[in-house]
Amino acid sequence: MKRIGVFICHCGINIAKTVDVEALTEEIKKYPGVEHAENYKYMCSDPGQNLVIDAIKEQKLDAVVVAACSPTLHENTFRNASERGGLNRYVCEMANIREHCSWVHDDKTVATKKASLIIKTIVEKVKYDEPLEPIQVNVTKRALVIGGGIAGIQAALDIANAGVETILVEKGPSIGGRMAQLSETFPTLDCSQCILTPKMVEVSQHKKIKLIAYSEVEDVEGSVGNFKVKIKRKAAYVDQAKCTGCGICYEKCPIKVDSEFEEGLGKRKAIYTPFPQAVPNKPIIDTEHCTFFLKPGKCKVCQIVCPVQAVDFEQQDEILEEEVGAIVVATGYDIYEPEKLKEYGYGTIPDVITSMQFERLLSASGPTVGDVRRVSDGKEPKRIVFIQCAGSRDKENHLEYCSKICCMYTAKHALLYKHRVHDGEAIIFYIDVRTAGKGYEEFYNRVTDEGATYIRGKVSKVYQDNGKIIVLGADTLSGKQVEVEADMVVLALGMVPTRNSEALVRTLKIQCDANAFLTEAHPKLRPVESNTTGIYLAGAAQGPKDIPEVVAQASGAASKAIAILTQDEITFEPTIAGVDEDLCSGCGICVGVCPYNARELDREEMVIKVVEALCQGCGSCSSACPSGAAQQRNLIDRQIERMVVSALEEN
Amino acid sequence: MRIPYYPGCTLYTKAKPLNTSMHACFSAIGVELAELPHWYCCGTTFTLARDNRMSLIAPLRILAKAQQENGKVLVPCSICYNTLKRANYMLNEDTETLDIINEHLEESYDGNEIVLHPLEFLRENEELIKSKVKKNLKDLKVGCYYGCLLLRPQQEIQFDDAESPTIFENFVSLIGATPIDFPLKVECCGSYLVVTSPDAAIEASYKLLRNAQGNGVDAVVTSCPLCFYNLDALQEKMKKAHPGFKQIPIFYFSQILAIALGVEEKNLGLEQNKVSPYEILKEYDLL
Amino acid sequence: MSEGTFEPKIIGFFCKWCTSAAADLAGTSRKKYPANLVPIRFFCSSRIDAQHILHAFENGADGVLIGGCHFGDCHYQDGNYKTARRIALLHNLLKEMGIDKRRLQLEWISAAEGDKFTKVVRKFTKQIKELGPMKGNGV
Amino acid sequence: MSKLLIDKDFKRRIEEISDQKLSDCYQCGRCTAGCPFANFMDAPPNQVIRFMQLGLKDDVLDSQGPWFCAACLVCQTRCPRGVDIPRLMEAVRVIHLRAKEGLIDVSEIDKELLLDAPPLALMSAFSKYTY
Repeated sequence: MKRIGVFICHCGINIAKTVDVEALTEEIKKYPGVEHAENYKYMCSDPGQNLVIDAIKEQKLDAVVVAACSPTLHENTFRNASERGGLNRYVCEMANIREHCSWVHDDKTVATKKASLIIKTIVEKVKYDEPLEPIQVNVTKRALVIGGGIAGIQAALDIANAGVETILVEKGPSIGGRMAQLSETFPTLDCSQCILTPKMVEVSQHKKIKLIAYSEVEDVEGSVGNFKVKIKRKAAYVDQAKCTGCGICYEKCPIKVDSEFEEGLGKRKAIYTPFPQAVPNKPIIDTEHCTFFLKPGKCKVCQIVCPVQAVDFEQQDEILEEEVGAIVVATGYDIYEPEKLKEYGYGTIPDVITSMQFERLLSASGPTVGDVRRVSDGKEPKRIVFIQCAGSRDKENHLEYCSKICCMYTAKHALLYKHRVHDGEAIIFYIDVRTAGKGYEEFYNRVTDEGATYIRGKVSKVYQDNGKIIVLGADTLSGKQVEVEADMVVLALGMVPTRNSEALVRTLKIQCDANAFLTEAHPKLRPVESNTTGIYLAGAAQGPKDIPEVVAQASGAASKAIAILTQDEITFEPTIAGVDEDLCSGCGICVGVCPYNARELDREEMVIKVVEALCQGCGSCSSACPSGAAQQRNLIDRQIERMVVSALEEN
Repeated sequence: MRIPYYPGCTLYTKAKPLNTSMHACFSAIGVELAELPHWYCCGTTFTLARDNRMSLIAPLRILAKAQQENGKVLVPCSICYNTLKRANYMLNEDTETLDIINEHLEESYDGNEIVLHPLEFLRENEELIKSKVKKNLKDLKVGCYYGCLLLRPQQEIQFDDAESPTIFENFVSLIGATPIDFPLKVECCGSYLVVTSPDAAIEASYKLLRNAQGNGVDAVVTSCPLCFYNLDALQEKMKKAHPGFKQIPIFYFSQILAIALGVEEKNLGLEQNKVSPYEILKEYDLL
Repeated sequence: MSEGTFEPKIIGFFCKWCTSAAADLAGTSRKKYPANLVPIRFFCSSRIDAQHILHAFENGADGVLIGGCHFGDCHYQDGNYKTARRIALLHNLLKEMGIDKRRLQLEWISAAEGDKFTKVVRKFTKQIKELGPMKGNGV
Repeated sequence: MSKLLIDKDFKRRIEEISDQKLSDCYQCGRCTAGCPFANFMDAPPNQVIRFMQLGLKDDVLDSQGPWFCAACLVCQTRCPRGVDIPRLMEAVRVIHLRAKEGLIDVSEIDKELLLDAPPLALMSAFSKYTY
């Protein structure tokens, strides 16, 4: 039987005014298990704490209950004091007789009785409290960043700059992501590539960053501090070590195909780098179009012209294994499929294009060197209609959510178009113009000042009639239907998470929402953390956002990773849920209940294994477990039962 | 093969050509159209008010009648098709209403009837049709006009994609003609506004015919007697309002199918088409 | 015990993040409410097992109040959904056992809702008083 | 300036007859944009719905929009919020017709048309204009 000491605080008169502290002390002294009880005016003061410390030593106490205020205020204070007295901090508990009692009741008899019940429940709790040690995990001081867009680049640079070795895995042949495709960025109109490419170069030259491009994460095992990662490096058919990036291969390659980077508006070769500033600047072979692979053994021009014999048709996919302590997921976004908006004619009307295609038309490095030209005939469009919310805010047919950036990029499109074509007319159909961001409303004002026409109404249909593009719209403010003849139509499409990223989400055992955006651990307080400790989120993979937000979030995710990766070991609260392997039948119910993937079924032994570093101690599993094998430490079923009984005691 | 057939009122009056050509085509492909005994009006339009169950009675009774026959009923008129199909959908969704109406009727309906448009039937029997085609229509450039009622509401009608349907074009290709897409093929012709606001119907029909012509069609094919009326009979008035307008022949889908199947001219009902179809048919050597 | 002086015994199972914090706030704001309820603090309302609630009734509780975070606010993502389902099931079970289901109540009270906490406790206490003691009403 | 008085009973009636939720509409105007007959209407579809949302009974009942609605369902197909606008338009017609207002006068129909038009045109028109 434990020797329990109870220390009752007057809190000046805050408690003592409505609770008869003396009588309470006398009563608690008589309660089974209580060896020592005393009261003091201010228990949290130094002399008060010393009372606890001295009593622990003198009375040889095994556990301590401090009846005072809310544990949120002073639990740490008294646990520290208990430690100084030589006790384990987890056998010290607080009974809240102030907020939950003296402050909310007037009648002294009633309040005193309730205070005694509250104290008794906590006395029952500490009877079963066990000394616990914080959980400690050794940390592999390396990070993995998945995705080489601006989010991944920023996160990798931040972590590496903190001195932590970082592996950056990019699916495509080059890092840079979507930002590399953009023309200029709102609201400052910085050239996107001009601000991005230096960062790309920094990544490639950073001593602490290992860039693995044209590769995908295949498997992840382990938990925070110690992840084991398998990365598939796809065969590029070019020996990356030998290749100097001279570019003769793709100059000479005879096969031309639509360039993904140019959104189909330009061409690339079958052996290619996606764009001239690619990092790494080493080409890959697209086997779907390369003659050698379509007609085995034919062509080989690239191999013949390569001055360093880097082209290797025999190259195979390769699996790399890495160990890391934390992971940042920055898998980015795609734009919504324009083909799904059949009423807007994308795919059948050549001059109906996507917002991303328009970015390429505006880009100085794009297929038209920055001139706005029609896809159909190369002429300069004199009137462009921009359709906002193309597929967004449409719960019935398309995306329910607002993609947040389209209002601003459309404003930018209109402005850049007006800069390129001075007599051009920019007509923007919108539902609402959302310009929440620093300098954004000002930017929008500038766009309207420079003559863009905003029409408040959602376009119903775009069609061709006798060679003209007709846009059927409405102006809800004047209550009129409007029909606009346009030379070109730009669909402001929303953001969706990068397609086919669900497999990675499953591999990482993190969660995503109904729209496949990654789910953060808490929408307000833990926005850059996943539900799995040690895996952090950055960029548009978590939800639509613009570049500054992406960069901020990436730095946030990086700092979370750094906080773990700069320690030798990390510690966690030990009040987690364990497994009594003798009781566990391996039914696996708790596995599904756990929000943190902290519980795994060992199929060989048919018992649950707990990944202690992942458990957050909610106790869901304890209440779901049919056999009582899953018990939350220091809040086991027996404790709760005893607390309930004592709370109901008559006195 | 024998299939229950619901012609509806219009096919016995103003849209006789649709009825005669339907019978001619189906007998040419060896399918007997078994007209439902003692059928009555479908109610003409599906009621949009949700606090009224009365207008569901007529469609339900027709569905019940069809059910006694075979479980499928062929309905060529777009309005009847739409009314029966939506009523059927609603009765299946809202079984409470179905039960209430059933309680008050002699016949009873269990909700399992399948309402079929001839184009759906033809889609299901492509090989059969192909084997019976006698005349090659291949150079005839046909605009397929769907109108509203075959397509919308998509969830309830499930005929084809409401924005870019292709079933009609596939049918036209099947019988050897050249389908020409035109974007206004799914827009409204003016429907029954022709009665109360004729100008609205004239304008709407004019707009979509002009769109079809702009895409180079020789003729427009449709399935709905009301669309047919608006597109065909209003052309004189379109010309008055838009002097540059050039008239264009309109066909029922069953009429061009009949031509392809080599049906005798007297069974095509062409003489009732307001805009003469003969010139174009002669031009393509189809008569 | 005569009806007029019946003082029910009520157990409050509260999650630490929301309802318990709301009770703290009620205290800080000196909101008065009846003293019949003794609170027991959990990390999450999803830790509360049906057997704990039944155990409370067996041992003389006249009422049990469960408090958790509002939907979407759970500190552990979705623990409160689990609680909601569990209590709904338990309500059916109580009926079978002949226990008035009004004796078990689930409330979402956020850390900012000290006022709501007070009102809920007042109302629940009154309700249990009206229902009378469990003893004699059959368990 | 007139005071805004939201006629909640009227709103409820419209919602009951149509089985639609007026608050679902976020006034994007797409119904008006694609309506083949909006240019014949004194208040286009989105405005009629706006009147309904504000419970402006007189404005709703006075508007000619619902009488030009041919129930072609283009608006319903494209509405991003899933509002079945033709049902709302029908609700307005129904309210009039149940009060025996706006009934069709056969003598005013063009004689030639009366003889010529398919019966379903007349029946549809009648079923919309009679009750």
